[in-house]
Amino acid sequence: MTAALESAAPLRPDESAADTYGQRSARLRAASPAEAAAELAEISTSVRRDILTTIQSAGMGHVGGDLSVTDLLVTALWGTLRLDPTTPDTPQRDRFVLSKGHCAAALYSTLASCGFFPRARLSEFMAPLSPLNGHPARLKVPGVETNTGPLGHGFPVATGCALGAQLRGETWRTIVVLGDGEMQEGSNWEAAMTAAHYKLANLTAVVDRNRLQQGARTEDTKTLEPLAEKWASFGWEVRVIDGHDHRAIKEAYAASTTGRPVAVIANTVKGKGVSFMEDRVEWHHKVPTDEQVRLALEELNR
Amino acid sequence: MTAALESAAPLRPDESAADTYGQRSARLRAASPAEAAAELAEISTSVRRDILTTIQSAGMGHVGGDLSVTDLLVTALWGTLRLDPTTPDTPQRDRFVLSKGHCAAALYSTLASCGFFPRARLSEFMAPLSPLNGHPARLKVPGVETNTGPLGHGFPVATGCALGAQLRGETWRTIVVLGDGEMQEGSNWEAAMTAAHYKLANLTAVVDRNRLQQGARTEDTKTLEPLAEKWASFGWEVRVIDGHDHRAIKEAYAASTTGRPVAVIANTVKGKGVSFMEDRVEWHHKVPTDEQVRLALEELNR
Amino acid sequence: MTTAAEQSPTYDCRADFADELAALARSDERIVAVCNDSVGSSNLVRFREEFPTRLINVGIAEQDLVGVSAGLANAGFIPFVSAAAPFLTGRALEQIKADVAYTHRHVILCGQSPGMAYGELGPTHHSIEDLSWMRAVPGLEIIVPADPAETRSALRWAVASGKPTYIRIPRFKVPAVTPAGAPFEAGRATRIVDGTDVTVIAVGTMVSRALGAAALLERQGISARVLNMTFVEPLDREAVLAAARETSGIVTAEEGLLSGGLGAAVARVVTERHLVPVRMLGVPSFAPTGSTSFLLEHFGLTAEGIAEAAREILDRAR
Amino acid sequence: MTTAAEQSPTYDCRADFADELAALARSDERIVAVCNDSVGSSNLVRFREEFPTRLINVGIAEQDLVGVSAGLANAGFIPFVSAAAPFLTGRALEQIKADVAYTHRHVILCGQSPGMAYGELGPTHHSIEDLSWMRAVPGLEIIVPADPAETRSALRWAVASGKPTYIRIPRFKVPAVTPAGAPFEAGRATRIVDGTDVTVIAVGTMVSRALGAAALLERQGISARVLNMTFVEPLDREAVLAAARETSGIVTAEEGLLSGGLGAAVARVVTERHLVPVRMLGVPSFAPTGSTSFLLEHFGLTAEGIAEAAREILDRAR
Ligand SMILES: Cc1ncc(C[n+]2csc(CCOP(=O)(O)OP(=O)(O)O)c2C)c(N)n1
Ligand SMILES: Cc1ncc(C[n+]2csc(CCOP(=O)(O)OP(=O)(O)O)c2C)c(N)n1
Ligand SMILES: [Mg+2]
Ligand SMILES: [Mg+2]
Repeated sequence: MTAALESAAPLRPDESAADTYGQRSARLRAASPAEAAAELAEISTSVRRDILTTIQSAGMGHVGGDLSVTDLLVTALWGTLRLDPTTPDTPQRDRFVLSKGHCAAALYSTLASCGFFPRARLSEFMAPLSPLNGHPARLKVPGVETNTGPLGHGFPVATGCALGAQLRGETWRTIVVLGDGEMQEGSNWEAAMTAAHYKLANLTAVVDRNRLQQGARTEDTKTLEPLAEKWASFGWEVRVIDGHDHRAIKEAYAASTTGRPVAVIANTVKGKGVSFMEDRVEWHHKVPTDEQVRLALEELNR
Repeated sequence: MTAALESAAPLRPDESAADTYGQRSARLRAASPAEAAAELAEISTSVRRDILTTIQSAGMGHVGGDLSVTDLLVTALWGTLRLDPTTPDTPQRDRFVLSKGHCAAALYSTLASCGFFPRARLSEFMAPLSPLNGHPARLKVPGVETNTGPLGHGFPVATGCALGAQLRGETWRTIVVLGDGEMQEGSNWEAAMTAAHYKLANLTAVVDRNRLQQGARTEDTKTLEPLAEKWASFGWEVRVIDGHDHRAIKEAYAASTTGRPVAVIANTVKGKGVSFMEDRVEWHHKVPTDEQVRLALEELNR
Repeated sequence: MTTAAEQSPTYDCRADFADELAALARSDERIVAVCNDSVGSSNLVRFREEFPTRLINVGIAEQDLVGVSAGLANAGFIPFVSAAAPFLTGRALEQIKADVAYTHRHVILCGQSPGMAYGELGPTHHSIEDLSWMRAVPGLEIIVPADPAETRSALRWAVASGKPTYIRIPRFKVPAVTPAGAPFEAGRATRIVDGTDVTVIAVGTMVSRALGAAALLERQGISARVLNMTFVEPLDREAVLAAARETSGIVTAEEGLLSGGLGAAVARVVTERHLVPVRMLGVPSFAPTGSTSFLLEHFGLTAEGIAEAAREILDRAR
Repeated sequence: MTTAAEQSPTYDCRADFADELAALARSDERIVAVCNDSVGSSNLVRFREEFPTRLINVGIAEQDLVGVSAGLANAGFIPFVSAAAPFLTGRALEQIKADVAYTHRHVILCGQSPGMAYGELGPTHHSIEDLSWMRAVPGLEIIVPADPAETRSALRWAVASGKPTYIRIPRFKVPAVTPAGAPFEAGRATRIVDGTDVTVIAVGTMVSRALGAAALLERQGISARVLNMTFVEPLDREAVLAAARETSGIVTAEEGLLSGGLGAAVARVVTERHLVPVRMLGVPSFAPTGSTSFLLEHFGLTAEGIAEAAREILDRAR
């Protein structure tokens, strides 16, 4: 069936924000993890604020997973990968893929912070004909490498990106972030096996290990533990970290030391940063009231 | 789309063969592995002969995997499971599922040996309108629990069978046999995780580890090793055996000792029993000439 | 302009799904529910409370979801597989084909939040393809309930029939449209409004809008017949044929792609049996972002849109 | 009775697939092949010999096959994904929808051994559903080559177009049917035989049989037009419309299910634009065991079967 895709115009970069990002991120990339940590934490806080107001304006969203993944996202996009928001399709760019696409608000807030598009547009999240769809769509949002939303898609695609770089002998790298519940999808284990077989040392897969999925704890739904052993037995170099410690995250994003692809199991807290949301399953996609948003922003300001 | 399924009449049990099977298999089930081994080996040889002539008459088939899986099949159907070919749908039967459905000729030859249908019908393998389709179809062949052929289907279905028995508090058990190449299908890892989560101690998954898949060695195609670690990290009790040693197979088919599902990694030789086929990738689905069948049968007679 | 149907109270049929499923489970121990981390979104909270051991959650694993369900059927259960329609049909298609339809297992596939019910979540979460995909799985019955009563009937029918069945469970709120005492039979459409000029054949969310269209058309002196084609498979070929013979044209309306769903099923009968102009309404391609109501409006899937298509058909026929 | 087309030499187009793919790869470094343990059955042995690093085998993992290919496209490659059609389309459907079509990646999906090419291997290995399933993926071009020349053209077109494309690679032997100098354009059918009484619209293996039918009909004084509808998507609506206007009826013939493939595409044009009787030939349900020739015969997918359907259509039209 041939037909035009969606109708709304794609977003364009915010040149001035991109300029700031270019300089600051270059500095953060070059800095040691210890040096960069505080600044990355600061950016993460402002991204968390945007996530909350973005979801507030939409009246929908997946706030719990957005807040658990924020530090992982910010450290990837601000502190690790080489990206240029003004030329988001340049072949030599590093690739970032959010496999847990339901956390679009976190991705959009981070991309906006980098200048991939104007931050003001975040208020259009999920509005009629908005390019900021409930799940990321690459033809609409610069910085999105592949459309995600159904779980278990981003990882195989990221594997293909990394394999492509390896085939071309190029040095750019790929980071993909998965949900822990998402690891129940068999397609991910197919990709894990492929990446190990092809020794894709240029690929880092990060599991946002918040121990909750949509309806309950992961271990009560379908046991993932021992998760590190699973990855290791699939041929990956495994790094287990605190997924809210920017220094640890930046260290874990460092290149493979074994020639094998790197799996980062990032222990996180769903709803991180907002006390009444933390580690509570109902905040998977519950929408905060205006009062709750006010309280949450207040907590983040502390 | 509503419509009748295929047109040929389903096969019916061979009462007299089933009768012999009933007595002999009861004895073999009750016997110790050491006691039963020689007789199981004998049955396996005659099943291998039938496989060869069945493929010869069809002019098609997957002889390599048929011969590697024969001892696993015979030990399951003759020496382990409680089955009654004359009432193949009785609710209390044990379940056997051949997930690597391309080895239909091995399954059919074994089922015929038990009396699920007359052995003479094997010559109709893949003939026009034959119930003995190239892949097993349950509405046509008694003893087939679920239609397989696409890899990665039988294991999830077998998991459902075992879960069903657990839910009902019934004691019948399920054995499923997988190809090693088949373990590259993500659907299998989904099932492995489900079975472990539900602690399906009544489920045994057997991997026919012949180290070859369709086009090449498994490790050259997509690395499966360390396979035992993979299963263990997915929560299974793992038993690694010689898949042509009937005593070892029967031992490995014994009940779980850990309350967890049991994975049997059966090291086998593709094409086992026919020297010029053994461990050669081209015999995945090459068809022997009449002269080669003659030679093969001669070897098996020794 | 508001129509009668639009003024009626509307219902989220998920409540009826949950209620009827529990009722069925109470009287039939073989019934279990199977879901993919979707206890809430598949409306199984209540089922779990009442039958904690009979709710099986396989986690986020749709291939396994359907395979395990086929195995449960093998073990004598009647599984209601409950998952978001796009993932159930798209991710587990080969399992539906091989393990359920071809193996012929009595598995009842419940596509939750079908069509564009997940409007703002975008095309990956829309299930506009499911009717086309499922129609191309031989041996599968396909039911698209239009209201609470039909949702309940569909569940009951699927248990009684013993057949592999796909049911689209409505989420977008709909008014009651089923006439009291209307039979619920495979291959039998309900003629909700009789009419002689033109026929609207609709399913699911489109049925009440078709009724709205008939009311609009009536004010313009056009007599429209409205058929609720609850069973897309088996299709009520006789009802289509009668519409082709007795009215001047047919409009089909479905919350789904135009390529292979209801419209295609109707067009086949028309072109093979009795020619009459057909106008298909549905979704032409991946939809943009927006609420379900917005998107239905966007694609003209409204009483006005259907009425307009009916007038066009009449113009062509004249 | 044998016809000209049936006496012609026949070709296994897999050789042309392999040859053209190698030729394209020689002049375009972006081209890679991706397969699922199907180097032999996907006819990639030769490609591997010439381009050992450009053949990627992901093992038996179809979801990964398509996902990885979308990633390779992201990295600037043009992947030819080569796998048995039933597994490629059935097992990786959601990846085709989300990663390829919706993400709009230039991935070329090559369905090997389509239709009932794997006759004796049964319904799990038949790909009679693929045209219906793929037509219900928005944004996917669908090509069904009918002979060696079209197989080559399809590959070249898919590279040049930049569009996500599904190609059914023929395996069952077919005679050459493409007239010399016939253009190969998206949305353009080839009128191989002109005719005024009835039109046969065919794809793939059915084209030569349609020509056979035209020859049979000619001897009976019936002038049949034969259209090769190489692109099922985008469909040549004008050619269908011309057939509807200029001849008394249309027979569609495809090696696939009747529910949503070529027949449905044609019926939509006919019912919406210009009414004329249509008779659809194809496969009604899961097929039994047997060779491809046996099965085609079994379902009347022969020159005789098509000719008979054409006569029926003419009887109806009169
Ligand atoms: C294939 C598929 N099945 C089901 C869903 C519905 N779904 C959306 S989010 C979610 C839970 C994800 O849990 P997890 O991966 O742990 O993410 P997080 O906790 O970070 O939100 C589910 C089941 C989906 N998006 N895709
Ligand atoms: C989903 C799917 N993909 C591909 C195939 C084609 N195929 C048939 S057999 C086979 C190789 C299987 O290898 P393995 O599981 O090791 O079996 P064995 O060596 O015992 O024959 C393949 C790829 C298939 N049947 N199903
Ligand atoms: Mg989680
Ligand atoms: Mg093997």
